Amino acid sequence: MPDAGAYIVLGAALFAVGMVGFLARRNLIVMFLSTEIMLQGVLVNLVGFNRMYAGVDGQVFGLFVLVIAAVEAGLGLGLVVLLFRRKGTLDSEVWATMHG
Amino acid sequence: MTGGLVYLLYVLFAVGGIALYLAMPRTQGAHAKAGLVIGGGAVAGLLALCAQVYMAPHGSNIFYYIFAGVALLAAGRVVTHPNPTYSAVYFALVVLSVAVLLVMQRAEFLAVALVIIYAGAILVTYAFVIMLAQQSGGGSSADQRAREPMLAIIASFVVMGTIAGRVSDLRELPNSPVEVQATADVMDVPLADTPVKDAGNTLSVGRTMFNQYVVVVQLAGLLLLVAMVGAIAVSRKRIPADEHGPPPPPPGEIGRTVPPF
Amino acid sequence: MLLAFTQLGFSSILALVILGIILGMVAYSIYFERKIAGWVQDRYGPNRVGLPTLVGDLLPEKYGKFHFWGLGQPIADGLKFFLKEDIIPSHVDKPLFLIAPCVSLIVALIGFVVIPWGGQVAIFGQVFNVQVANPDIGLLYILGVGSMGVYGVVLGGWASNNKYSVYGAVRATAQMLSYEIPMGVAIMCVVLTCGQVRLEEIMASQVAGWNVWNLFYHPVAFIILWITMFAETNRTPFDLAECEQELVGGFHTEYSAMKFAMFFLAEYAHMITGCAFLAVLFCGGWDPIPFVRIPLFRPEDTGIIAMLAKMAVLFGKVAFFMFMYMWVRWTVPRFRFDQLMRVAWKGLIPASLGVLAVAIAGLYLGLHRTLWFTLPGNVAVVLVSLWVMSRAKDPVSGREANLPPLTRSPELGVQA
Amino acid sequence: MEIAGAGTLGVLILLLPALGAVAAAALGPRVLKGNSHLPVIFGVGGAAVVALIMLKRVAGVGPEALSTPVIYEWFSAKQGSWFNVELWIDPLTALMMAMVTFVATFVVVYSKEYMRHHDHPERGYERFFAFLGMFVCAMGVLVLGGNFLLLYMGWEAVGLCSYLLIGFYYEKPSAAAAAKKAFLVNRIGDFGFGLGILLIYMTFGHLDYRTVFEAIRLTNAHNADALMSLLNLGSLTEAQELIHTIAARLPYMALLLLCGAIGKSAQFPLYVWLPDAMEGPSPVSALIHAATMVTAGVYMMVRCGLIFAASDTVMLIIAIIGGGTALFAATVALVQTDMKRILAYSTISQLGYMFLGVGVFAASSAIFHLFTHAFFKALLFLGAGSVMHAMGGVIDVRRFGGLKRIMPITFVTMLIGSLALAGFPLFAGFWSKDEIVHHAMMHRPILGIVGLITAALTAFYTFRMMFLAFWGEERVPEGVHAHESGRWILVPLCVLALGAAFAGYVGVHVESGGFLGFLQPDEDMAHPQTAIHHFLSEVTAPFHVEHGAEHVVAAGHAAMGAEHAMATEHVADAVHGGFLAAIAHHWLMYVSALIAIGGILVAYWWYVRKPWIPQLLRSMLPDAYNVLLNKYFVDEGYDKAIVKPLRMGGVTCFRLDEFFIDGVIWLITAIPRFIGFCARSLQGGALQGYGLTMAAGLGIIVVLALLM
Repeated sequence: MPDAGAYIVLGAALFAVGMVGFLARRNLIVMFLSTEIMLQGVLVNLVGFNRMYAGVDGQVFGLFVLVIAAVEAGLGLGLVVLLFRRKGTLDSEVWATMHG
Repeated sequence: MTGGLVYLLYVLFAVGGIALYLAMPRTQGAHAKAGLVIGGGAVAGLLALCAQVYMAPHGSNIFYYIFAGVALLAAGRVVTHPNPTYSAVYFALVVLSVAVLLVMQRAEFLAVALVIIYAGAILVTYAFVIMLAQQSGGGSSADQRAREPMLAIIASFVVMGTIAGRVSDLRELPNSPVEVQATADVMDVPLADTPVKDAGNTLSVGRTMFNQYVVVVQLAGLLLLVAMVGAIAVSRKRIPADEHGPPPPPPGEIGRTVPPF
Repeated sequence: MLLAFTQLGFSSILALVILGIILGMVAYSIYFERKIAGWVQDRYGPNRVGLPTLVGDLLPEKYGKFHFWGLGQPIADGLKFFLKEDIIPSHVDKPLFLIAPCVSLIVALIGFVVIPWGGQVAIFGQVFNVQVANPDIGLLYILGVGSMGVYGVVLGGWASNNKYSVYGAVRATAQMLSYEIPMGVAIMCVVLTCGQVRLEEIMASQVAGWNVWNLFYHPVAFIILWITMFAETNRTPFDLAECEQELVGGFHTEYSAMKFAMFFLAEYAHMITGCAFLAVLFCGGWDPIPFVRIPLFRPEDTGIIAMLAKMAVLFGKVAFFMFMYMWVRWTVPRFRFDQLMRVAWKGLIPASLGVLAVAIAGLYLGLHRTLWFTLPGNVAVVLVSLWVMSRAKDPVSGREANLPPLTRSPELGVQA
Repeated sequence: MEIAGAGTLGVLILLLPALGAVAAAALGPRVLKGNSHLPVIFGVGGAAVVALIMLKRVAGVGPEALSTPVIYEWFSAKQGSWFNVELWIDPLTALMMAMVTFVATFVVVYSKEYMRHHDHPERGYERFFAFLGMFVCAMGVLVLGGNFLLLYMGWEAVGLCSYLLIGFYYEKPSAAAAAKKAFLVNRIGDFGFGLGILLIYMTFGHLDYRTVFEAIRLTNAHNADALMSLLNLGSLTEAQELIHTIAARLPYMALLLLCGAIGKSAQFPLYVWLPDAMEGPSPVSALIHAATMVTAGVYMMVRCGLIFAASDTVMLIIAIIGGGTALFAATVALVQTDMKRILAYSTISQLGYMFLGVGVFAASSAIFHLFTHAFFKALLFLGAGSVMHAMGGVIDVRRFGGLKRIMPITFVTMLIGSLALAGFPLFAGFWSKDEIVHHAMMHRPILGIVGLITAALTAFYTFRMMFLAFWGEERVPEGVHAHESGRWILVPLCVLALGAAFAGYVGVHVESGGFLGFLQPDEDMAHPQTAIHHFLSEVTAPFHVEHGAEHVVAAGHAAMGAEHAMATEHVADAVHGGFLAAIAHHWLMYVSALIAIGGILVAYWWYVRKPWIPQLLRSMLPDAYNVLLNKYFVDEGYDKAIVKPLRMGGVTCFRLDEFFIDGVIWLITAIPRFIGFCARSLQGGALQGYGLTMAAGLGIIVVLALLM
């Protein structure tokens, strides 16, 4: 049976990849997906930690992470669409100025 | 993780970072293949390290390696693929792999919830990628250029590599009660000879959630409600009525009115 | 050797068997689809392709040319799909174009593993579940797999790089998202009533005691789930993703030959799984008659004969629901897209929430398994829905509002 | 003696208009719109009802009525001593408040129609009513306030309202300029006023009337013991020293306070703002710049009678300023052609009468004149507004004429007002003005004669205006459909006309003997018989008892000794003169009646019968005419003497600031700017840039924390 440590290392790696995506990609939707990858890393991590203790608290936390992800999907995509409507592009660079 | 192995972990993270850097989209063509090869090597090394350090006493499970590898490589593709639609497809792969990994950790309920919720969420993402990408007429130049990939990779991998090396040093921790109890091999889990009374995961997750975390559940519901209202408010199209089509006729005027369906 | 024959082995064999049955059913579903269309439209349907080489040619000449009611048609169709040139248009996104039908078919085919096909069976003193897998979360598994069913459509639509295909994909997405909600809520009623998310336990609860199927506890939920099944499988009247009149072929406009066949297969496989699901959830699964205990069909009957009889009953129900699919297809016209959306958001979701409220109230009062509580509750939900609908006088849609206004002509009365 | 429920009544008077104003301001733009007058009418009308109830209660108690309810403790400047929000309710307050709210009510009612063009509310309709309500509240604070702080607050608040309302048509440059002018000129006076209050605080350590007045009384009585306990002084010596200090400082306090009064009541030399203030809407002119706010100076002097009457020099200064202003403004009014400006100069002139009255120790007559003046001057302004309304905004009497048939009710009411202003016998102004002239004759005969001349001029210019506007052939400006105003305008005119006709009778008492003897003003201020003088006798007591001149002398204030002696004689005359006074009084009454009638007749002769006479006079005396028409070039003089040098200084300072100080500051700010220039690249604005910075920072922290 895989030990919790393996999951933690995997979670960290996923999180790192997601973070790179968020920082380095310009497309708003890819940035968005990258944050979701970070959440996946968190989820893996939580489940990994869950194995170390009695109970299923880690999994419950994981469910709440899912709630956050759902919220993020709803609101985030709404905002992406709004931004896209304003500038006609998904490039995050065009939002570098402070005024709309 | 002890001694030199930690440095091996750091080295693997660094190699993964290099692979990611190579695969990042660039205007003068990315070295995606090279990145994939090196990244595959890094992932394999990482998994081998895990096998060496964590799995050895318990014996290994091939599914962990497969799906962890798939998840990592797919995640790498999500952030490096110049086409956002492919990013979304790869992300689906990440989600499914992670779901399998969760199942292996006896978190079936969480795994299925993950698939259901992300199926919905990613579906929307797909739809938007498709609509917006089609509207903007093919690949945007923004997708061809990564933004300071080197700095981003260094920052992220240093952070996560360090934390992973530090936190995953779990050998000293005692074996948990859950682990002792859950002796069934992962292969047995989906099969029907699990005792019915050990309804297990779903039941215990539900119990914990609605006993211990009931307030948090309420808060999560509230959060979802707020997000729904916010999303509707944000994405509502504000078009003056007189610009697009005639205004709706006032009630009582002649017009076809029928019950809603 | 026999000692090694565990549930795993049994499940593997069962999986292969069921897969075979399903694929066969798919093939002949297409035949029956066309046959039923013929009956509905007062024509013959496929009746030419007999079984010429195997049977037909062996018959004496005096019987004339016997076509076996066209039963060879599916085989001929299949051969045609295999032998046609497999065209990949130059403008498509090749990888995704190839993956899409596979995704579609795979997702459609993996759904059946959690369906309990025939209770339990004892072979050589060992008791097995007649079920490929019995995970903790069987019902949720079906939901999850079902929700992924649209991936193939979306990928195919996008990869085709064709406006019609994209419209089909986008429609499919919106439709899927909308109909997942009433579907989930209707299923929640069953879960609350049975207190289980394992399908086999849900089955067991239906055949226990008075043999009351969930259909009788929650008729409205059953109807809602049934309707959403139509939508989930993109069948008429919900086939907006592929409607020929508007979108040529929708998401599969650019597909041909085997890849098109895979979409086709996937659709029917999905339908079969959905029907089995419906039968298990609401209609007692392998239990032939409600309220009555029949020998051979009791949970404790674990003989191989009993298993086969139970499976036959379940497949009979599946066939009935399949027939319903086809009947509806050739009877009910397609929705317009805004109507489709309104059916989900203003019709099914409120109604399903109402039924869920009834189920919750029953659970709270301890009356969730009593007909005299849940049935009037369902009736009340229907009445309230009807009353609300009769009060609502909205114009049909935003599109309707954009049509030129009706004018009144003194001679002719109201005229468009 | 205490007045029942005084605190409640006072607070109601303050709150009702304020609430109305707030309602008009808050709900006006969105909810009430064309009905914005409603809350203010109800608020001010309610305040008027409450004020009348208060007047009745005060009158029931009698002249000694005095309540000083403390509403709440306001703030503390030093340990144990609080400035309270307190009221001071006595006959003077009650009378003033009743008059203010009564007139204000009818002005607000009048404005309902006046502030509309063709029955559509003007722009800023709700603003106008909100300001009016605010003004009534501010005036209430001024009059009801029980200490100098509240007095000052109300003083400034009415100034603010006046500013806002003069500048009501702020798109018009002249209105904006007039508003600024009014505000600035008032600032000059208020500066002195504020200094006066500070001096009072410095001297007494308190600002509430009760303590201050009591301290002055004790000073006059040389009661060091009581003063010590009153002011919580350390020792008797200190108290005695304080008595000297107070006695020495009282004239300066009076002079400083006088500055404020001059500014607010538009006396020479600070009168210049009032004629320009006619840029505001007519109801504003009627209410603020005729009836109420401008009389605040007079009210304040009477209220602080103990301070003012302590020094005869100050009283002389007041009398000279008053008499001089009265004559001066009357002469200017002779040649003006703008109806509202004529009335404005007339107001200045009448305010001069009031100052004269105060200056000749006839404070209660001054208040009496204030009272009657409020009615007839408000009436005249409202009438002028009605004419202006009908003439489409034209107010120049040369451009219309013969209106008496077109606007009969306006004409009749204005005629009543004019008769009252001119001092025609039996009308309100006659009684009050006559008393002032009488007292001036008694004390300063020269000023009395000035008063008589002014009375003649007043009668003349008032009826010059009336004859030009209402007699002669019917003429209206082109394109104007002249018409009588509506009910909302005419009802207030009629009510005020009643006041203008009969308000004077509160100051006369019925006495047998002699022609007109049965209607006789009080001449004996120490023991008044008539309603108003009896009512005010306690308040104005400092002016006509032996007002402590000897004590002042005894206190060693030698500089004013000679004056005191003289004043004492006059006071003695006034108090004990009996027979002589009576003769003088009757004689004067006939004379002033004749003068008024004579002035009216001359005006009739010149402007109706022989219009060539004024033309001839103008051509014969062009210089005199020009001087009068240009108001003695006072504004120009101010401009040359004050404004230009100030502006020069301002320009110099500005240049200095711009080139020298700004340069230094620029050099100093160059340092952070340079740092910002260097650090600017960190702030690219892109979200990911910040994210990257954060991640890098996190990386450094993690490496430091976990590996080091």
